[in-house]
Amino acid sequence: MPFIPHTEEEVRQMLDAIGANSIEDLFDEIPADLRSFSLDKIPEGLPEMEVAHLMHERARKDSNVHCFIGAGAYDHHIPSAVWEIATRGEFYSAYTPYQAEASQGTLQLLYEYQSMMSALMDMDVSNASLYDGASALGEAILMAIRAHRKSKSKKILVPKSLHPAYRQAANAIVKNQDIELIEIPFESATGKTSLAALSEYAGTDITALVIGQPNFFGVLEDVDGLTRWAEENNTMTIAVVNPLAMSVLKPPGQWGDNGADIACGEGQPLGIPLSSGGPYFGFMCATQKIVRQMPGRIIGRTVDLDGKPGFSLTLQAREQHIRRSKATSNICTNQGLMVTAATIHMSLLGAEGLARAAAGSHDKHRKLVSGLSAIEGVEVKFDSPVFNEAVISLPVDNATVLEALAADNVLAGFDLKKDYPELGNALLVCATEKHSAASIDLFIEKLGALLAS
Amino acid sequence: MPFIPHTEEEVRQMLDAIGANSIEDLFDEIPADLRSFSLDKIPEGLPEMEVAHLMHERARKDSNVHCFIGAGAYDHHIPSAVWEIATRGEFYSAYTPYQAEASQGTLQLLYEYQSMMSALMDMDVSNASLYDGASALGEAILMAIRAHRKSKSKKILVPKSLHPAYRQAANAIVKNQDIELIEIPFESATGKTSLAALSEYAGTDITALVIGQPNFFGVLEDVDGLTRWAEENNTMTIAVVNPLAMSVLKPPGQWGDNGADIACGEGQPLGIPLSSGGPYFGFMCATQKIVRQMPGRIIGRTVDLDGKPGFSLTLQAREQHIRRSKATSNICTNQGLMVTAATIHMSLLGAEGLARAAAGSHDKHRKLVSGLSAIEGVEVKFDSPVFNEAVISLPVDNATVLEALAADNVLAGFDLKKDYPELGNALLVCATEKHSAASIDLFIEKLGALLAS
Amino acid sequence: MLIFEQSSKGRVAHAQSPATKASLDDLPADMLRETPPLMPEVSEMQAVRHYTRLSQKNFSIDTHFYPLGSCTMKYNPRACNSLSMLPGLVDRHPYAPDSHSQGFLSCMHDLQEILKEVTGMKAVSLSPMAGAQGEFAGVAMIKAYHESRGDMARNEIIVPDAAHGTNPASAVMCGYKIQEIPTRDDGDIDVDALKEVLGPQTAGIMLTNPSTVGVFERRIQEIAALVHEAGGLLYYDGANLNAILGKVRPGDMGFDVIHMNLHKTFSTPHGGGGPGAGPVGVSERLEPFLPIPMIDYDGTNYRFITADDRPQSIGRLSAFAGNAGILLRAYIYARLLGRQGMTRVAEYSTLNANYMLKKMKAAGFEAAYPDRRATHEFIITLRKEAKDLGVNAMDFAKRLLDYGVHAPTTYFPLLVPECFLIEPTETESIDALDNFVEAMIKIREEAETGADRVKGAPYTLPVRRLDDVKAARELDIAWKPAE
Amino acid sequence: MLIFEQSSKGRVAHAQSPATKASLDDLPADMLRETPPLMPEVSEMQAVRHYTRLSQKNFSIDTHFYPLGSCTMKYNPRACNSLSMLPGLVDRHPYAPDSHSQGFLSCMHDLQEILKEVTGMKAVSLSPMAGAQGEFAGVAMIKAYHESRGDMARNEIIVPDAAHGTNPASAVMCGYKIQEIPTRDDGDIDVDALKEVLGPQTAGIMLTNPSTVGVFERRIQEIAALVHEAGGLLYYDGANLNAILGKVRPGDMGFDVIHMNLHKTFSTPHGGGGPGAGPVGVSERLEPFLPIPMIDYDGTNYRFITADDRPQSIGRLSAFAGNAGILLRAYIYARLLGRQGMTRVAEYSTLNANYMLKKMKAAGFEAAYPDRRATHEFIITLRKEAKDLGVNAMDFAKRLLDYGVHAPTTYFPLLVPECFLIEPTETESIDALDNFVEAMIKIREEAETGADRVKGAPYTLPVRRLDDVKAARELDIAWKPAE
Ligand SMILES: Cc1ncc(COP(=O)(O)O)c(C=O)c1O
Ligand SMILES: Cc1ncc(COP(=O)(O)O)c(C=O)c1O
Repeated sequence: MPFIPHTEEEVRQMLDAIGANSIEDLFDEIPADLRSFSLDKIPEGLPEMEVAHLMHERARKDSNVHCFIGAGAYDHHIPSAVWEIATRGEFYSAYTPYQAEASQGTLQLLYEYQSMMSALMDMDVSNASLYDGASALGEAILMAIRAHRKSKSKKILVPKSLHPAYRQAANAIVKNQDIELIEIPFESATGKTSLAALSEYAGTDITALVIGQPNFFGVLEDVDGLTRWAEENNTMTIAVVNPLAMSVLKPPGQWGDNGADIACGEGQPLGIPLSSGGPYFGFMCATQKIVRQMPGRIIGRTVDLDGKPGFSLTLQAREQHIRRSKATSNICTNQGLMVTAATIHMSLLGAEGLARAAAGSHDKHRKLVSGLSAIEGVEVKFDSPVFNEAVISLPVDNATVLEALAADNVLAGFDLKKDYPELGNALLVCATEKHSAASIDLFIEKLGALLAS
Repeated sequence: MPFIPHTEEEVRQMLDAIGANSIEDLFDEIPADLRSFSLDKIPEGLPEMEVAHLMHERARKDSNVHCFIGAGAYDHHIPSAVWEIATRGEFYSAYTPYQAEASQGTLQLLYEYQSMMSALMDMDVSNASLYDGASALGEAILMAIRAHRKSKSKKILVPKSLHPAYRQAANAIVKNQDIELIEIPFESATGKTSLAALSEYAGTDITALVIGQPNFFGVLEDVDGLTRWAEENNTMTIAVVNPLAMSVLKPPGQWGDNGADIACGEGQPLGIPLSSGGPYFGFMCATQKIVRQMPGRIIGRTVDLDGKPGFSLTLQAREQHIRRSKATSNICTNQGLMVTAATIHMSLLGAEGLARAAAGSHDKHRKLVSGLSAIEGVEVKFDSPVFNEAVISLPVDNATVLEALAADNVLAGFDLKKDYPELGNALLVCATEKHSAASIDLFIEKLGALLAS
Repeated sequence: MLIFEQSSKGRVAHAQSPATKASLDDLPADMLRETPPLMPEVSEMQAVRHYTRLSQKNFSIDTHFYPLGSCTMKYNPRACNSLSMLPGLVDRHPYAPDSHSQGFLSCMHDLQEILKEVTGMKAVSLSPMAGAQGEFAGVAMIKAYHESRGDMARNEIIVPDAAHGTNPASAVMCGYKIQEIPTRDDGDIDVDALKEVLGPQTAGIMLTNPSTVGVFERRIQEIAALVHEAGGLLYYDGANLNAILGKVRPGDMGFDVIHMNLHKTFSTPHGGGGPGAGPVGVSERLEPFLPIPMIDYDGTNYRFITADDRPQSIGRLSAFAGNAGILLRAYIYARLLGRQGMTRVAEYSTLNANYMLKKMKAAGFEAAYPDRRATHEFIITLRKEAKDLGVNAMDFAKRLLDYGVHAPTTYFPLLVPECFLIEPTETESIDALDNFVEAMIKIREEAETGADRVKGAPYTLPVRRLDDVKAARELDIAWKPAE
Repeated sequence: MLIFEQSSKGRVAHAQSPATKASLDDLPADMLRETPPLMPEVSEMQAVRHYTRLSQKNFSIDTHFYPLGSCTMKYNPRACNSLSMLPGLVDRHPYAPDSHSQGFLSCMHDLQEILKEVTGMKAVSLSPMAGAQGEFAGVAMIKAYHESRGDMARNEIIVPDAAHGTNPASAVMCGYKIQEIPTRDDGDIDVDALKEVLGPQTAGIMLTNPSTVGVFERRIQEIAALVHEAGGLLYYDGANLNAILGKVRPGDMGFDVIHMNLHKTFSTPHGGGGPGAGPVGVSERLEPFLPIPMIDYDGTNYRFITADDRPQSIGRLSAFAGNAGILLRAYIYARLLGRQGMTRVAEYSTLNANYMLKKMKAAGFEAAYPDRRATHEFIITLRKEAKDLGVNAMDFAKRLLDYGVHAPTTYFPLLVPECFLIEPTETESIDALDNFVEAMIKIREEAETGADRVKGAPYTLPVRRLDDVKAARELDIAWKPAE
């Protein structure tokens, strides 16, 4: 019996103690007519060795690709130490740190995480994580609505240049609470959120404006202009940023005159493997004055009975286990282990290492894009500074190109046609510091050959 | 500077404290004329990311083979837990447990290891490891010579059916001490050590007889007969065994009338990956009465100042750091981490799991051999019970077959021609419980097709 | 000491980033960061040492018995971790095309099928990222269902007083009002009270069965009939699925929608606070509303089911496909257990809980529901000890830590005073259970000779009891360098 | 509690072996085992929990400052472990054909080349499995060399009194007698004494430089000339290579043969007692005698050099090719460091040692060689403290553990009374060094108020001081069940 330690003799001894004849007896409160069904479609158990066979085989099927897709998930270098430590049993197999005294490892780490994220965003406070970037945006919108007491509209302006999946997920999360997400178009030449379109809403009651940096196209938004617009219109700002990029780009706390109110996003670039899209972690930072509206766990530094410093969950009165239906969010289990990895990752890189990774990544992207755009018929779509990825347009059908290159194990980018048909045959392509020059050349060569043929 | 924490300012501060102008000054006792050389042929340092690229590429070159070579190194299932725990920093990056109080983890584990090995061999005592199986045989021979005070000959009988590399290594290790290794032939029909040939030495002064079980051909030796011969001739016995096999085969402690005197061998089948032949670990067990002649570290259970049980290195007076030129061996660093893994491995499998692994391995081997020997012209070489591997003879040149199959990524076995030309076109083939039926069928099919063509 | 306090200005772990910083000269200066963030500046070894040592300050399943009720802290097989991190899986991009994803997609599809079978539901979506998000998805589906039928008046969700806090919080996020109903002294729901609150405003009811008081709701079929008659739907909070896995199925009890906590029942690690995975399963009528993406199999190829296939879907809850790596771990676990092994999960977790309950009672501790079978967990109340000896449940909990046992869940569910919700799980041996009972007896003995020793606990941990009031009042949640 | 004491008869971790035991009916009954060995019978979780908790009882580089002289306990980069265990490497069979081994072989070949360059030797064999086996190989080559020249009378190896115990032990294993020579008060070898023992019976001398007393042997060139004149060869014990890596090369000093401790200088883990790797490098005249196998590269392919290629080889020292996985780790480390990084190893380990020495002296501790530069390590003698305060080096060592610092090497080399051999390594920060000095000062202060506190140490570890005498007298080295 895998993972069950009981010997037959022990089972007998336990049943005797209980005063039951069989294990089956212990289920005698369950109505008998609920007990007949078959599990035949579930396979027989296998020893670890056989499951390992199976998983190796399946993993092999998805292996050995040259992947140039970014679109919200980025393949950066992760030091070996990160996951060797994060998967230590004491981190890996602990529960949420409710018993503070028995969880100082996790608690101190989370406090350090909060400190690092606050610094990276240049914001006052951080929570200890949300599920992922997209759902964090949903939570940020709900938080803005709670925090912006003067605004009654529940209207949120969301640029169309924001990741489509983020817009969809945020909508799914907030739509049942009569919140309206209003789409703001982007300028077709620059790919930036249109300040002209925004001006339509000037003077009206808007609860918050969402600003992505970089936006889904990799394009750098005019974050100062957008934030100032919000400041002038009594609108809160929600920054959705790539945290690694913030090691080199102006962070949300410095946008406009007073900085963004809330910063959130996807923590994945900070030491989390691609892993088919998850588990990643959503981060959220905010200004001090709205900390009590923040969802999720928060760790505080305090002292013990002897006056020795220690850490514990704090501001729990915001949370569902105390406040139930009046909580700031329903979130309970968050993404602790991912934050553990990210904290170790950030410690190993430091500000300098993060900046070098970001710049190195951007550099590889420039090499890729300059190679691709030198191909006859391939063009860079937007006339704007970008970070780490860019939209290119192809002279022929997107899908055909993607399929042909995939046959050579080159995954050539994210197909924008479905979400942005107005962009024509456009691909979002990305390279990071991890891409070898050979891999980048292969892509350029294959695309060149394909388009020449 | 990878792995060096010093900032420029700290270096200055430290040099000031020392009273030196530069780091270079600290080397001023080295004669100046020794200081000019170039390291230009050593490559520049690379960040971890680039070294990872390089290693992935190299690893890929050696991947994805169907390997049917055993010959002293066996690919058995290793539970994931084994190496996840063995590579925890506290085990991985600790030194030899000289400071017992700060090393109770390693010390207790080693005590448990000694207990498990003693049980597996059914011998009184075990040391805490030697380098590998072959060098352990060398040490066992030296130990026998120290222990067998009455024997003056320094003659050791070594069956030719023992692993050729073991014979070579043992010889390299003992030959400078006027020790003579005498080769005992095997019976050509059975592959077993020839008792007839042995009888030549009856009544002469022989220090020890080496007995392999199974022998290099996978053949089970008549261990009782051989041990009795030694007992009758006042000769010590050194068992060289596959420890996993001992979970199902009669262990050295039960051979003959009184059991073997020393048991040694290669610990690799107990949770150590193939890893190109090392690091593995040599084990050594013995009877209580010759424990003081045993080489290597030994851990003992004792008590602390408060009477609490604890563990420490014991019988250190045998060792080089105390006895210097009079030590039982020069061994210092041994294979601690491998033993750590093996101990966890044995705990996870237990006696029943080890026996199932051994029997399962043997079973896969039987399937392989029955499939191979059904091929026209392929024959099983010896008419003897074997464990886990067997010698087959081919109707055509060995090398050609091996090369042809290798082109299909099937590594078809160990070529015996060089070490045993008398066996003709013979291969030593092996399968373990880890081989899938599909992989075994592939080998059979490819060999069949090749020989039919 | 904090990692920040080990920093030295300019220290860099050089193996971990490119040797130089590449130029960003194509970016306008006013978009760049002027001063670097205040991050730790430590060597690789300092980071490794710091976090290795921090880890040692935790209790965890790999180090301690952890009978935390409602949390199912059972052994997390190490193979689930290592096999889910194989190259090809760990580095698969979420937008890799189906042609290069058949390995991953087949695992996800198989997991959907296994979860369907073992819960008795018609269809499963794996995408919710934890139990609470599963609850949200479930209630959102209930809402979408009513709305799709034009049934707009249903604005209430019924929740028992014993329910987990996420239940009401999730319903509120879907725009519902909460109706609370009481639990009876025997642990079952008060069906009369339920009847009273049922009506045309009822959208549905959220239940767990076994409930959070550790007993099986015996009248579940009657409750299902009543709710369905009133036009409401039944939501099953799967946090306690471990108790009944392979023994009885929520789908057969009459539930319309359920979530599963794979980080409980399917043993994916809890990681010091997640990540989890909260797949949802539904009966036929809710299938169109399931959150995307899901995985389809046409007999040859696996592919993602997207919004195009499911126009009525409540939508997507994550940027990609949920906590994929956690789902892989659950899949590996499911294959290790197989059909038989799943049934044994319920059997042996129930055996362990009933054995412990019996021993606790024999030792003189008071069971909250003395006449009921324990399920996979049970409640004792320490109100007698609190009153007679002046040591409450929290004191017992803290002192248990000194005995090398993680405390059970305390003060939840709220309706039982001074309660311990104890869940041993199936992976603990009889020795661990006996040890716990002995520790409890010893602590009571200590308390009998004076409350102070117990109230001062713990003594052997990295810190003693922490000042939570100070933590909240003098909020220090991000380190700032001393001025 | 021992793992055996957690056993329960019949308990099996079922995921870890085939579901049933296959038949062995083709094997004769009298060759089979009748009763199973007495092994632990535990669940997977019990084993995981037991060994995880045991691990926590260790000091290690990943958790503590570990300034163990002569042992070079520096940071073991985690990448060296994970990259050496990539599929393709970790599962390569030692007898896989060259055609399917080019990845592995190229790493081994490159490592040989790097080690040649950085030591200044003509050729390198990677096969010895630890320092001591490297010594054995080295001395065996010296012997083979003399014998190949018909020079059979040389039967002595000279060893300084400060030498590590393995040196004489290894020479004896090669059939040599040992001639010991003294170390002078300034730490250098007594060259006059050397001259006296040199003669036609001299096979060679074994030295380390810097020596085990932590100073650089200044007259090394003169010594080399003397020994060579006498017809002997020079053996270099590379345990202290960390001190001079990239700064000065044993080959240039005149050594004929050297071993390297990769588990020291090249940072492969010490693993609680190994495995190590002790490659040997030689000058031209010893090249034919190198132990097999080695790796050859013809510009296209890599292959093993075997006995066929090297008829004069001293032979093979292991069944396969030595501790291959450790060699991979060393190779990865070498690539991470590169040329420049190697030189920095010597520079910063020397800087750290000299800084500590200076601070220790300033704090009033007595240096054994006060007028000498420290190399990567240095010796202090606590004879004054032992005499005045009644606390000896061992007492200081044990008390340091309470301060969270692993003790330096004590009582080695034997010639300095009450000695600490302190080796901080290059990977420690100034803070760690300062901490150590402060702890030493505090311990001395404690001792000044009475010896007992220090003599009773350690207090904060899993056990207090152990009874080694009892351990040896009442030998308990294998667990037996209570009758
Ligand atoms: C009964 C119950 N319901 C719901 C949840 C919420 O699940 P999660 O923490 O995964 O969001 C929990 C977990 O704590 C629970 O115990
Ligand atoms: C000076 C010296 N020589 C030789 C050795 C022996 O090396 P190993 O332990 O690798 O056999 C050591 C290691 O302890 C040493 O310090």
